[in-house]
Amino acid sequence: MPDAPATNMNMIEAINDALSVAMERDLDVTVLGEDVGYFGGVFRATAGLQKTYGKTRVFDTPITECGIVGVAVGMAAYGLRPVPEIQFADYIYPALDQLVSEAARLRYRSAGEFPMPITVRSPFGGGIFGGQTHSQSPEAIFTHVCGLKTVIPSTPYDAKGLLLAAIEDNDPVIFFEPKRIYNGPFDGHYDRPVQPWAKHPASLVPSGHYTIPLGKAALVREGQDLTVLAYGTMVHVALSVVEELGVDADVVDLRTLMPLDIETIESSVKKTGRCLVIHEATRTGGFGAELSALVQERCFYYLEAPVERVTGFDTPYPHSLEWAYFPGPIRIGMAIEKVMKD
Amino acid sequence: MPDAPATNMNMIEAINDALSVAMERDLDVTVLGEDVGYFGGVFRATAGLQKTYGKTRVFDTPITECGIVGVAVGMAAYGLRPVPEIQFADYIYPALDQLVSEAARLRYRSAGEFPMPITVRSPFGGGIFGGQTHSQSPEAIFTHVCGLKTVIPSTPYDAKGLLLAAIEDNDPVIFFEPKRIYNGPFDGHYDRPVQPWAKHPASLVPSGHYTIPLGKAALVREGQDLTVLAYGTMVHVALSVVEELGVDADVVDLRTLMPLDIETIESSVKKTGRCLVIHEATRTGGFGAELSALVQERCFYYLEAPVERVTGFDTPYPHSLEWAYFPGPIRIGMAIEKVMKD
Amino acid sequence: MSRSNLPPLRLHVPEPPARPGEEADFSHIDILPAGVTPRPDSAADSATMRDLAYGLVRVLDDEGNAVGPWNPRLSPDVLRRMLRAMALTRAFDDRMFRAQRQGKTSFYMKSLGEEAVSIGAAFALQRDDMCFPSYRQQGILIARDWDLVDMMNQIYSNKGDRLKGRQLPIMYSAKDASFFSISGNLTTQVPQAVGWAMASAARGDTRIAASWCGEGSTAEGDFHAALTFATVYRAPVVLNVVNNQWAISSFAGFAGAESTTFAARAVGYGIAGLRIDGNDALAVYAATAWAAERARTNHGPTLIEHFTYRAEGHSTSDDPSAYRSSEERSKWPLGDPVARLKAHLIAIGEWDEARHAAQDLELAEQVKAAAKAAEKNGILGHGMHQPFATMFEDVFEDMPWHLKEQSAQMMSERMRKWPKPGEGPR
Amino acid sequence: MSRSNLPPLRLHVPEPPARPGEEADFSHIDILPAGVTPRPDSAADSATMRDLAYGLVRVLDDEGNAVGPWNPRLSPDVLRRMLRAMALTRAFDDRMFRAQRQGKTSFYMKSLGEEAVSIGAAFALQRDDMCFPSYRQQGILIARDWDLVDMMNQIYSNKGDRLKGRQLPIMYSAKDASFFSISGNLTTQVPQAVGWAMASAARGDTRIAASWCGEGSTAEGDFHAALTFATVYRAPVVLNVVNNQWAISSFAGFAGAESTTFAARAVGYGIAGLRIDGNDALAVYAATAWAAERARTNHGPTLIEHFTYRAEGHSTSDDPSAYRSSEERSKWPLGDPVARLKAHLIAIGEWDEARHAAQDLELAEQVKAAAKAAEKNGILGHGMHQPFATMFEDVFEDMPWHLKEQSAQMMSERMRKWPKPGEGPR
Ligand SMILES: Cc1ncc(C[n+]2csc(CCOP(=O)(O)OP(=O)(O)O)c2C)c(N)n1
Ligand SMILES: Cc1ncc(C[n+]2csc(CCOP(=O)(O)OP(=O)(O)O)c2C)c(N)n1
Ligand SMILES: [Mg+2]
Ligand SMILES: [Mg+2]
Repeated sequence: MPDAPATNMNMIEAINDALSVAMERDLDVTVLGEDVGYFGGVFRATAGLQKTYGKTRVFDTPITECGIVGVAVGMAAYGLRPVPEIQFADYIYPALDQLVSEAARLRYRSAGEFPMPITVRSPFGGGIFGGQTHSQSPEAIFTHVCGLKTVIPSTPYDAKGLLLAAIEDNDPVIFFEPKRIYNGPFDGHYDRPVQPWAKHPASLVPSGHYTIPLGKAALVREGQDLTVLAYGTMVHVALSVVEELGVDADVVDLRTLMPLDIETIESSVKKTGRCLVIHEATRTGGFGAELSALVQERCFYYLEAPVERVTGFDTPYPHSLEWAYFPGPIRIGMAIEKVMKD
Repeated sequence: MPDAPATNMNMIEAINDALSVAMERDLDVTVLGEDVGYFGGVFRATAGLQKTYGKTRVFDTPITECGIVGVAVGMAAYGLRPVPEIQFADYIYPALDQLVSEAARLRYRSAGEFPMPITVRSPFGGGIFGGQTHSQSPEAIFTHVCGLKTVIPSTPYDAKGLLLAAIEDNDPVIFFEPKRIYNGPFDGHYDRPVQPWAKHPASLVPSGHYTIPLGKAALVREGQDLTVLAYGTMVHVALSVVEELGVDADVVDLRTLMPLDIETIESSVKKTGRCLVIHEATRTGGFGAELSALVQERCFYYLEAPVERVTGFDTPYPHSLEWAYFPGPIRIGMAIEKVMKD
Repeated sequence: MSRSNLPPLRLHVPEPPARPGEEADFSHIDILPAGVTPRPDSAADSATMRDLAYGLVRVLDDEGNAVGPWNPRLSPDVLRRMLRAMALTRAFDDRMFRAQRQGKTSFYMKSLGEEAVSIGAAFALQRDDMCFPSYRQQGILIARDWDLVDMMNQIYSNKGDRLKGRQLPIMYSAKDASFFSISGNLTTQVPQAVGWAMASAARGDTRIAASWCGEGSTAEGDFHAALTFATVYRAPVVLNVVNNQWAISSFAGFAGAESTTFAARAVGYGIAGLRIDGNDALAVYAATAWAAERARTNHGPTLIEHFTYRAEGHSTSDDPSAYRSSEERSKWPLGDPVARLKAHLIAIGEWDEARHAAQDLELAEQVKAAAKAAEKNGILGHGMHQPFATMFEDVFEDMPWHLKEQSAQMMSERMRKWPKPGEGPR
Repeated sequence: MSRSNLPPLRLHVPEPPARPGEEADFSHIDILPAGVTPRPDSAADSATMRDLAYGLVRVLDDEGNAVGPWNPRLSPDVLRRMLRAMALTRAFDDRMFRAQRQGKTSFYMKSLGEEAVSIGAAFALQRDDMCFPSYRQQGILIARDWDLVDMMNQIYSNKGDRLKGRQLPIMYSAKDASFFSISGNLTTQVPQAVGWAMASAARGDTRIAASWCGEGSTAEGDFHAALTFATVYRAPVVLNVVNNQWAISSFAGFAGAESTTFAARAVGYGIAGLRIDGNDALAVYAATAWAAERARTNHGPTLIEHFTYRAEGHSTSDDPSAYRSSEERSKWPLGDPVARLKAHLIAIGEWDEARHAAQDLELAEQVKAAAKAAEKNGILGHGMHQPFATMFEDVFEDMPWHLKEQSAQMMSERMRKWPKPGEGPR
């Protein structure tokens, strides 16, 4: 952590600060999206940026995700470093062709003539009673697409450092922000009072510029008996369950899903011999499948139990049954029991 | 196999026949897509249908995949049973929102008021020097989406029976047709002469109506030492490599990826203790990851070696290096050696 | 052309007439008087009526008279039913908005100021014409006499919710009212309406389709796909664009309103386009009836731009005072749709203030009674939801093994949380 | 309105003028004479020039004279350079088409009959104006004197291919010619061009952008997104729609041509729309110059519909005789662009048949020599490709571990296939 003075921030503030630092340092950084300009975004992540950096660097756009990303690709071809926002990850699908066939492919198909330094920010995940179209976690669609990086922060400190690294990266990055923890970490106990970020050490965010390298996980808790792989909101839920159950576990916050920090994963699982993978996204074909496959491919002879997955169910995110859907402490607890059994 | 008279067909003919049988039996079955009408499709899969069933049941459409699927959703809401074609799977992305947020969700979000009996046909996969935009295998994007079924045939016989089952199914089905084997099975040896379908037993296609149930795999070869899971083109490559190497393997043609025939997979792996998963799609987050995860979750204590994946590489499908990219006999052979080692 | 002589390029960025703290200003909007915009035959070639896209169909003038060629000459009885439906919609919105503020549900969206748009249309369409609404056409359900309790059950996601608590509040689905399941994803319904209309025409049916989306939403690709399919096959469909001047915080200029009208989009595809006073229930009725006749007589689609104003916030999740002048609402030059229809009925001697006040009271009571009935089925987050196991229904027609396993997992989690028999929700 | 009195709905399905075996018929196309369509000031308000979308800008008349307000009055020298570029494009197409037929590559797409569209535009734009082409604007590269051998290396996916053999033939990328990487996915380039133009304007640059797509492709949502962004921000961009009457087997009616023009799409967004004779190089030049001036002086975007005819099959993968009358090409009322420019140069006494014939020979030789040079670098499928390891480059700027592992895997497969040192391609 750099020596700059630090202040307590929630995740939105940290993201806003990262954007401001990036725009301050590099004239090419350009923000665009629905309601991001004058209003500062429906979650306020871009608040104040237009006022500071002007209307030709922070664009309110028409409501077309296809257009937002298509225009960002054109801006990147010009030489800018666009940071489009997709208002909710659930609304990223109309942009998929521009992301998959264009942003992700252009460096390759032009053999380097047109790199695409684009960072697509989007709030994702559930736990806010958003119903099926404000709660989705579509990261596995993007991790399957070669040429895209996928980054998911879990704290204000990480959010700022990772977002700055993503913006400075010369490849397209999907930056999913776990909206459930914008205002405070969430331990999965929806019926207990919400904690604000201020009480969490990782809400201390240095001012100015710093980056957290993409592709590096964080070992947020060390143990001997179990490796828990998680990202975003689920890092906090995992940590709390591990503490509650008193399991001596490594908890790995992946931070970047692509490229993945395979070294951290491998060395942890080889140490513990047991692995639990957690995500909120639907189970089948989720990123947990890839993690499970990789772990058993690379640590098979060290495993003492099957790699377990704890995930959202393979249904849309239901409005009233949100907490029955959410992979909370009970589901994780049952999985830990299972993976620790023999 | 029914008692109806059978003729030798290639896969295109079998698909065409299935469409014709479906349209003949059910006035609601409606075909639409780019160039599918007068011309009969760029691969001729819909040849003759417009002439027989008329211009208001077989539609040439504007070039908008979003519109094609959106209109199909509306037609299904009316009560029709639309069978849209997406000309190449590489061009399905503009339709993704209508597929994911609409077709896949409507039964659920309307609590059954608006079921979506839509079958989206699309040629997929490489091996025809189509370059990166005529070769993709995006099935894993769809298998991750709850509410969609995904079906991939590997023979003319299966193609007809599965397509009829898909059209009769009351849920949306993504029906990916491995275009490399439209005209003949392919053993992966690109430098040997191509075999026509006529010499293959599964090219004998009964006339009239029959279905192959969705969700049921086919054990296309029986053995004791290894389970190979494959679908589409890779079934033929797998079979040929297994024969060449003389491995005593079960080869499972999954046929339907969602819902998956987990029983067949489980009982085979529990018998053999070894498992190889093959697909042409890019590796990371491919459907092979889900298969690998499921197998180790359910058969962990039977496994004698890690589940191996043989896949396309995590790059776009390159034009000139097509055969270096394709998961062909050498790659599969090396994986078999590895999985059989100890 | 020597480039060094050229000035640097500049980017134009749209700017709304007024931001918070500034004086509301609609002087740039040219409001044509009622009665002046001509009414062509509904079978006329679209190429002969491009001007309509730049006109403004208005029937009710400032004195409450119904004037001009678009006057639908409705009976007082129909007028009163329309007024009642509009007032009921407003009363419903009012109560449900407050219910959200009281924590009884997660979300609500009002249609305040836009009631004429959906109710005028619903009266002009046949009840079995299929509607593909966006989230602000609750008025259609109300005009079609849909059960308020059913709507409220959906808003509360309670155990009476036919949609099994799955959808965000106000995302109704009512097949029996020919009202399609509302999507959270903007504008997907527009090509769907076209597809439904194509199917109806292909079958030789007589039912047509209609869709609604906001002016902001017209930017989505689905809108374009819909118009393209509609013009190619001359689908019997009425495509409504509700131009209420605002998306969330973005004014209509960010959807292209600075350069032309939204009705002009129709011109681009060679289909009929009408621009109408969306706060005038009679104009909405007349335009919809015209478009419906055009569709039903196989003369193709119509796009109607309803020029109106979103008098409230976008939803319960936003505060409009953060991005627009709070004066705007009162300065909106086309007035309030309920007040205008009421004034017309009074002007023709078929209504009076006392009856109106009595009706308002009655409707508030009706809504209150419905809310009480709905609350008996539960409010959000208090356990009176549909049974847990319903979560896994309707993903597919038949439940595959993996959903059965997941359902069992969920039930075992429930058992952990509420181990005693009879304890906890089911 | 009693519905039982109504006839059943019918669906209109577009029908091209002629199918195989039928007589070609373009009588429904109203061809305006050269010189009649007016030329407004390039700074004029788009609302004052909607008629242009239904006109037809033509400069060259049937006698080879350049007439009317759009005559760009080019010097004979420029005219000859344009003619040469068009003829060279044709010669290039001819040879590469045959190369595909000879099995030297997998795929080719000609621009026969449409050479004026790209070459007229390329001459009117500055060389550093950024072009976002579709797959049928090879003429731009040729007009910008791009190396033919470089283009052919790409077509052969050989070891000289700068794009490392990754792309299907003709999917060029040439940043140094301000020519964007061509996509296989239709119309994605159109919003990209708008984004590039927005960036240029935001930076106070003087370079503008231009894009091209086919009339069939206008149906894609990206097209709509592009026009919406372009009108909102008045982006300095020229959006070209090449209406060559056919998509693959689908005639322009399936993109909406029966109801209006493609230039009219511009009207829908309130931007300038020109409909021009795409087989008239001077009309293309003039319209592009007008639109470029409009953009460069901050008066916003222009959409140009190039009315032309695709004289060949869609690509080497299709046989047009299966879906259209083979007579069409010869009956196309706007003639052949090379013949027309040639006739003009002859008419003004600056060219003759003998020089033309000599030039054709010379260009054929030039192309032949280039092809020979390119073939030295290899043709598709004969092992003279870029090194295997290049497959894993440029997925990302830096290669992550999983691609390194996969690259090693591929190299070990190569070793299996060609175990002896020096054997096999690298
Ligand atoms: C595809 C998609 N993108 C973004 C959103 C988020 N969103 C919801 S409503 C809205 C504004 C819509 O404005 P408008 O179309 O004018 O409708 P209005 O609310 O004014 O009726 C936005 C951006 C969404 N729901 N779906
Ligand atoms: C998104 C997408 N959908 C479909 C295709 C397949 N396709 C390639 S070219 C073409 C026809 C395009 O016609 P048009 O736009 O008129 O261009 P032209 O070839 O006539 O220049 C189609 C359907 C594609 N490449 N991309
Ligand atoms: Mg609006
Ligand atoms: Mg065309």
